[in-house]
Amino acid sequence: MNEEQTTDYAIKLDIFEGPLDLLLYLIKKNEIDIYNIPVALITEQYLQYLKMIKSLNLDLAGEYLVMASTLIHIKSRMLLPEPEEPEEEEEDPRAELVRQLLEYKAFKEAAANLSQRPILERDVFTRAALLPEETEKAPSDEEELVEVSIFELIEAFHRLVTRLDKKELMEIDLEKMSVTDIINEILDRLSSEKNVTFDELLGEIKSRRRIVYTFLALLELIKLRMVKVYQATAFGVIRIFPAVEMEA
Amino acid sequence: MESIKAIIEALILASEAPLGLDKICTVLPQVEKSELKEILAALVAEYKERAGGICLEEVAGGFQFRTRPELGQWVKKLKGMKPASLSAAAMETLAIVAYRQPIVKSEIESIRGVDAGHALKVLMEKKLLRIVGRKDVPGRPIIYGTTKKFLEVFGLKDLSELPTLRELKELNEPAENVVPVEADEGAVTDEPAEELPGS
Amino acid sequence: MESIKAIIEALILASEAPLGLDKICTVLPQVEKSELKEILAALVAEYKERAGGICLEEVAGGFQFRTRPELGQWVKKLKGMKPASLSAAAMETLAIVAYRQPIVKSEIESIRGVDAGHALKVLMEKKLLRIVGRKDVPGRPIIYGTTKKFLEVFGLKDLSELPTLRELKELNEPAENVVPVEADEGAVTDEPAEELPGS
Repeated sequence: MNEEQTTDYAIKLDIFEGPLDLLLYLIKKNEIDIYNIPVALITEQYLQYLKMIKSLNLDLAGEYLVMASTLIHIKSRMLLPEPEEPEEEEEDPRAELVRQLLEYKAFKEAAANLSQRPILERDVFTRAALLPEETEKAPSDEEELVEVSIFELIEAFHRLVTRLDKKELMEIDLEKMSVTDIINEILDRLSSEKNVTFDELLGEIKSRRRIVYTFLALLELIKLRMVKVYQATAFGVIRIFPAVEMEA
Repeated sequence: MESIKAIIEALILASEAPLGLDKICTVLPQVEKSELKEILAALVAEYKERAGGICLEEVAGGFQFRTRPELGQWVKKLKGMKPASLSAAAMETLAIVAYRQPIVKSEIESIRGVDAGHALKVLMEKKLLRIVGRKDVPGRPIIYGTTKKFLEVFGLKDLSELPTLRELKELNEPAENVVPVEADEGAVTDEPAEELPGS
Repeated sequence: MESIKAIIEALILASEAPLGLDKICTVLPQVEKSELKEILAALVAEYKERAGGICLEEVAGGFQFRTRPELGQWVKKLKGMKPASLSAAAMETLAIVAYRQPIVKSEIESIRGVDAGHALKVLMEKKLLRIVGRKDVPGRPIIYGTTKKFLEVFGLKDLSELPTLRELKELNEPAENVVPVEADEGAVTDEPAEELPGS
């Protein structure tokens, strides 16, 4: 590869959005028909590009290497001799890649179209000032609506846990969520029924996971002293009562 | 009639988000919905004809006063700000979600060919995307969709206003373009193909 | 002249504070101050004559679009229906309860490090939280949990649909995919590492 090429690639380095983007660039640069890609040529140029990134000691995302092996694989398949009598119509080894490239290209163009629209806070603006009536407190209706997203909720939680130490962090794992869920179920049941049995809590779904979680939920509730658990005889029915009366 | 128009105008100005017809109906229950629609259309036309600095536009299922797009540079000068633009990665991810929603992360990644985690995070922070649920498959991955704010930011009435993906249509018209290439032809040669196959 | 009028109009709409003449001058230095004054006066008169829902008023040393005072009652009616958003304090408190329920106030406060009384009250008023019982310890503190309405507001089927911290982390850190990849083709998606946050 000559000097000029190197510079050419170097400039492009961070503007590629991934292996597909790089391939589209190579296809355009070589004025290649996307439906009939000369795989050997493109593979060679693609690998040159990767080599250059490595020589610059830049991190190379794994996806680029996956694509490199895909290209090499396609190239080798295309070198296979054609079967004498093609039993069924064999698919072009490039077909899947072409499909992927076309799909990606379509979305790249869609993204460009979106950016060309008049964008709020870039090209168009709305009223920014507070109106006098906005500074007054709005009369509140009895049924107030709330507009927040689940992402804001988890972001808030994330902020908090990052302020906590590691030990506490460990407590909040995946399981905890589901146990929490079951704790709520149990509390709901107990607020409508005076008591429930362990079996009733399990309901129809008696998966291992469900049993373990229900058990963990009960332990948690006992620890919190929110329920009392009774068993009349050994191996008898486990019956769960609310420890204190429930409030709405 | 004339004063209802004035009320609607005031409501639109006072509303922080695009003001939907339903909300106007709640404030003015005595007026027929069809009449409100007519008045709104008349207002939009009036501002358009006037060609001042303000236009009344229908976005994200509501009406909103906005500055005319051509004047953006002056407003930017006033506000002295750098345009907060989205990275190409974020834009591509946004486009994929917009057209393919509801969609999970892995589907986005298989289209773009790269990790989408960071782009998704940015788009969620900007409230252009939201979590719409979880897919009922192993791992129960999060399903993403666009928000009302997405429509607002890009000035779209609703999702049907998105231009169609032309390329994809071509792609779906099957076979003839993609498949039937002789297995050996063009395989060994390094030359770029000279002729475009009959498309 | 006509287009300068449009620019000024756009500037006034987009300005956060009443827009003063001096500011307009900085954006449009090529226009004489006296001319700007004339245009502004003409604009004010135009809106007054039009007698729509909007007026252009000179307040606090600047110009601002406002709703016509006579229409205030309608605007108030609209504002009464405005969906409220939650303060950061309320949001954090809600998040703690959502992920850690059932939970008592003192536990919330030990996580947030500040008093949670007000936030809890707000969340109860908005019916996002409920009292699920009392802890059987001295003082019998109230135990909080989330409500059905909480699920509705956040579009969740049940609490297990709450995104996990691990999923958020995935979005934060684009998968570390530097170099070593086996030659298995096609697979572009990264399997998220199965690990707990913070480990």
